[in-house]
Amino acid sequence: MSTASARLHEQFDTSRQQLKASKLGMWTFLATEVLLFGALFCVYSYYRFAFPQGFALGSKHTDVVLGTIETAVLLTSSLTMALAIRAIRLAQRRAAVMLLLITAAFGLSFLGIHAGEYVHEWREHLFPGHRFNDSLRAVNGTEMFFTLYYVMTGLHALHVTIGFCVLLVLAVLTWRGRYSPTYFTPVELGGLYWHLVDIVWIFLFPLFYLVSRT
Amino acid sequence: MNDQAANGFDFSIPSATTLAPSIDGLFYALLALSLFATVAIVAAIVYFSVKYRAGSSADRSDAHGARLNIEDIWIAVPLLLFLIVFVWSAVLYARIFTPPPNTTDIFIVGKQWMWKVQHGSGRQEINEVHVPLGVPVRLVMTSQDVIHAFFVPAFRLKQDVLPGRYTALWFQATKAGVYPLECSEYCGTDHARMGGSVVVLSQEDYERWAAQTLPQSGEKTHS
Amino acid sequence: MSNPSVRTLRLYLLVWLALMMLVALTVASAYVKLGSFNLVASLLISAAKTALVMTLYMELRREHGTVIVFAITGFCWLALMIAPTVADIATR
Amino acid sequence: MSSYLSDGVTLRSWLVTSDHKRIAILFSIAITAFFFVGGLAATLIRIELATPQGDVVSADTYNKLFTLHGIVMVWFFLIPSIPTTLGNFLLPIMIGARDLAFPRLNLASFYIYVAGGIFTVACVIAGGVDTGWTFYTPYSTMFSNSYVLLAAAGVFVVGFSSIFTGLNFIVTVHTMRAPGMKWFRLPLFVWAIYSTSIVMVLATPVLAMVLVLIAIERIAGIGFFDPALGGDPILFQHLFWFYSHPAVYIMVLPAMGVVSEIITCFARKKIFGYTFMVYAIAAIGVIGFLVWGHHMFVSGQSMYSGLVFSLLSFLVAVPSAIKVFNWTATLYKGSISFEAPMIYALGFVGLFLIGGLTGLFLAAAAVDVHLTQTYFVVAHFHYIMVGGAVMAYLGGIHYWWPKITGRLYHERIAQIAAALMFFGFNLTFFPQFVLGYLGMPRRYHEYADRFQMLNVLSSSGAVILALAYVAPLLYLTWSLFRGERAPADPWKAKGLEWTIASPPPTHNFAQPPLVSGKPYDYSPEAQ
Repeated sequence: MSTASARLHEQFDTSRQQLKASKLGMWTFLATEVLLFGALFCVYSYYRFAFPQGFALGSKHTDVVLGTIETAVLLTSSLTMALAIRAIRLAQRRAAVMLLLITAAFGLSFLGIHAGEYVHEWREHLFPGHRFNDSLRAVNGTEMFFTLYYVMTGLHALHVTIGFCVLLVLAVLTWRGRYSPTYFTPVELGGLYWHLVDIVWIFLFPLFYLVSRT
Repeated sequence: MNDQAANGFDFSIPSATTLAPSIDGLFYALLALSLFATVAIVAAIVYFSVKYRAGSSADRSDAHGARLNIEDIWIAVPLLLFLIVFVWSAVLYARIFTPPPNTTDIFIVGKQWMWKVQHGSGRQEINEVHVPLGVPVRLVMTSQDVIHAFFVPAFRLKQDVLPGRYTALWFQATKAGVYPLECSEYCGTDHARMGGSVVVLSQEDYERWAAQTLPQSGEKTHS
Repeated sequence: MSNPSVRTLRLYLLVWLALMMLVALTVASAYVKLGSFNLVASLLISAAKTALVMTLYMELRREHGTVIVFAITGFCWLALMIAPTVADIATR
Repeated sequence: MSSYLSDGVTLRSWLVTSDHKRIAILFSIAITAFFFVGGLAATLIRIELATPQGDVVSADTYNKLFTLHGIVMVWFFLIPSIPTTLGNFLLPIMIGARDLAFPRLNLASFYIYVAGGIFTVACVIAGGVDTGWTFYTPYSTMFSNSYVLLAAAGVFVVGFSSIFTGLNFIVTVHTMRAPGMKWFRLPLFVWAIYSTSIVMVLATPVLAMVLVLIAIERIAGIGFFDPALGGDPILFQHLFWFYSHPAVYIMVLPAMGVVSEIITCFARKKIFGYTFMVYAIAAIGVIGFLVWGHHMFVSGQSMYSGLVFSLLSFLVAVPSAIKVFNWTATLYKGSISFEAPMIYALGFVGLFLIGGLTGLFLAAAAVDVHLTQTYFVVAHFHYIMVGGAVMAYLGGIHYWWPKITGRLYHERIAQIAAALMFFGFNLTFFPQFVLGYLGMPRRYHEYADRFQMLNVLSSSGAVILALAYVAPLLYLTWSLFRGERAPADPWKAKGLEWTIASPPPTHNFAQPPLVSGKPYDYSPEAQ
């Protein structure tokens, strides 16, 4: 692996300072992502408090098997992402590229499963609006549950898609030897972003699929 | 409408409910606190500006003697004053929001750009609310479309009127008369034209008025 | 060639295993009638998963103190937003 | 002697610059343009309100005017004003750095601001939006038939410019301070911009999401705040004000930083209680997030929430009080001179004091029941935003003008303009306090006859204020070309920015400066 080193931007004095700046910048950005999703979690909390039965009933109509598989897939993709960064640290370029592609594949399969769920839910008239199934609409808050379900998982899926593209780009650049054990900041930042997208799903899964299954 | 001098310098509005004087009391207390603080600070600034202007021969020895205990004083004093004002306001706020048990209820529906009023006796009116004097009245309000706000400056009270739920506003009128009613939450094109008036009648006049079930707009009904 | 700062493969797999077990636990907990404790349990499990991912996969433990504060601030502000909002509807 | 202004004169060198100083100037031009757009809307509003009847513009046009005034002034002038102009220019220099941590992100932030501006201008051309800058539902989602989506898109986009600028400043202050520049040796301006950046970064994402929810509800016809679906319009207000109250601290905190710099320089004295001032800035930033409910005392929010928010609102007033006391104490035993920046700074202290004290009336929930949604609130926030933030912005522009442009402005004219602005401002907004107590509601196109006298006073004040705002545009532009050349330190001020040339070289410092002491080590010469 070529000992590629970062081009030290002129406003920095040392590359250690530049790395610290990128890390701090990324974590600040992740804080804004947490609060972006946070506004939706706040809406969720507000209406779950207002309509406990509606949310419980709505949750029973989500597919818990697919949800669990998706969670396992995303958590495993976090594993492979972390291993990819470890591989780069050990200068194992080929392994790193493989692991990045596996992580991207996991992301893609998550999106696939999720699309499947949406199609299934469309057929079951679980989309809010005039097509929403009337027996569920009778229970206050169920339609609100599904409105939230699509907006929150939709926004999350959008972030998974962005992450997927980022991973592909990183895989190609790693394949070209752009990174080395001494310089792999973009991969690290991509990893941080991917882990955060995973953390958002860690909270989405129980709040939508497991409100109550009894 | 017993309007005061149309646009003279009359800076007072009637105080026509039991709570109005208390709210005014807190208002004028805050006004006094603010006037005192403003005069004190501005006087200090002017005094320092004149005495220590560049080139003046004032004594500037030990200019940086930081007496930090004064810093603690002007943290503690405002904090204490604010807490006192908070408690005073909190008690009043609780009274504003807690109707007494036996109120005369009047139902009000806010709609884009008018107020529809329905009295217990069945009497209805538009943009005018007749209320009895001296007894607690509770307005139970909702909106047919957007958020409005039922605001009577003379009562020092307002309450947003929301679609999809009821909000209440209670008061006990202390002075008969006609007081302007305004919508104070922006609700669209004619938000400014959504006013009306609250007419406070004595108890007997109100009962006699409410008993007549003539529709307010006067066209003959078939009954 | 082992770089001291690099964690052993074993550790990564252990973390992954723990995460899988926590997934199983959270799903299982949903099938037990715990009333309002269901929500608390699922949030605690999710918090545990998040802590695992952040400290080890995102290597927060080895980061400078400032970065840890930045990482936690987002979640604290989220709580600062949700608590009063839900408190409003709860006490209405 | 080459400076950042003379290094590259092509348009391209300006439009794709990554020099924080040039980006600051690009921002200042865009912001000044938007200030006059908002100002024009304000002028039309004041003309309309000179008479009780709605006879100059129709009700619909009036509603679109005050909405445009609100949106443009809040998001396109006040929030970016000091951080993106003075902040961008001075922050790196004040901490001894060559540039911000992410120069390209800084340029991206400018172009995102321009993109947001284009959306907003498109909204005006298409026909305007009439929901008020607060976008309250269900009017904005279900009932308004104006261009709400375009306006929401403009604000959504410009929000990201705010987030990226904030992120850039936070990382810069953390990682790029010169040797010896410890945290408690930072000038208060840097502290103010740092605290503002944290508020920008943590609050703006919630605004972005709320605007998305409005767009979804308006397009899909179903959503979170629609009562028919069990939705609650009050939830929208919670989310909106969770951003919008911290936003008012985004507007005033940088102004506090500027005033601290100006007062210490022209009183030739160290700031009084530096540490308390820093803690006050931090406290305002943090507690500012806990008080949003005081906008909703009569909105249908629960009484207990109202009481808690009222208490917290009183607590957030304490740090502001500390700052006013400390500015006043800084004057003690100083050698005070009254150039234009000092007039603006002292004007700020006076007007911010009145703005803050009237804030107490609104924090007291019982009095707020009467005063909210009336002109008392309009006067309160204009005292803080126009009397405070705009005065401090202009003070800062005058104070650092020699450093930024290498030119001196005409002192006498600037002093007169500042005094005229102070007088015009008070004449415009003080009558509105009385109007508010008398019960004149906000956003009224027509009002009762008894309010006319005070409205005429206010409208006449607005004419003076408009003139006073045009004056700096003229004499500062004139000074750009014909002003005297400025020395490196015309005010004999302390601070790293005064140790380098005016205008500064592109890379600010030949080698990173060594900082040894605390800021503002002025000593009043006992003449």
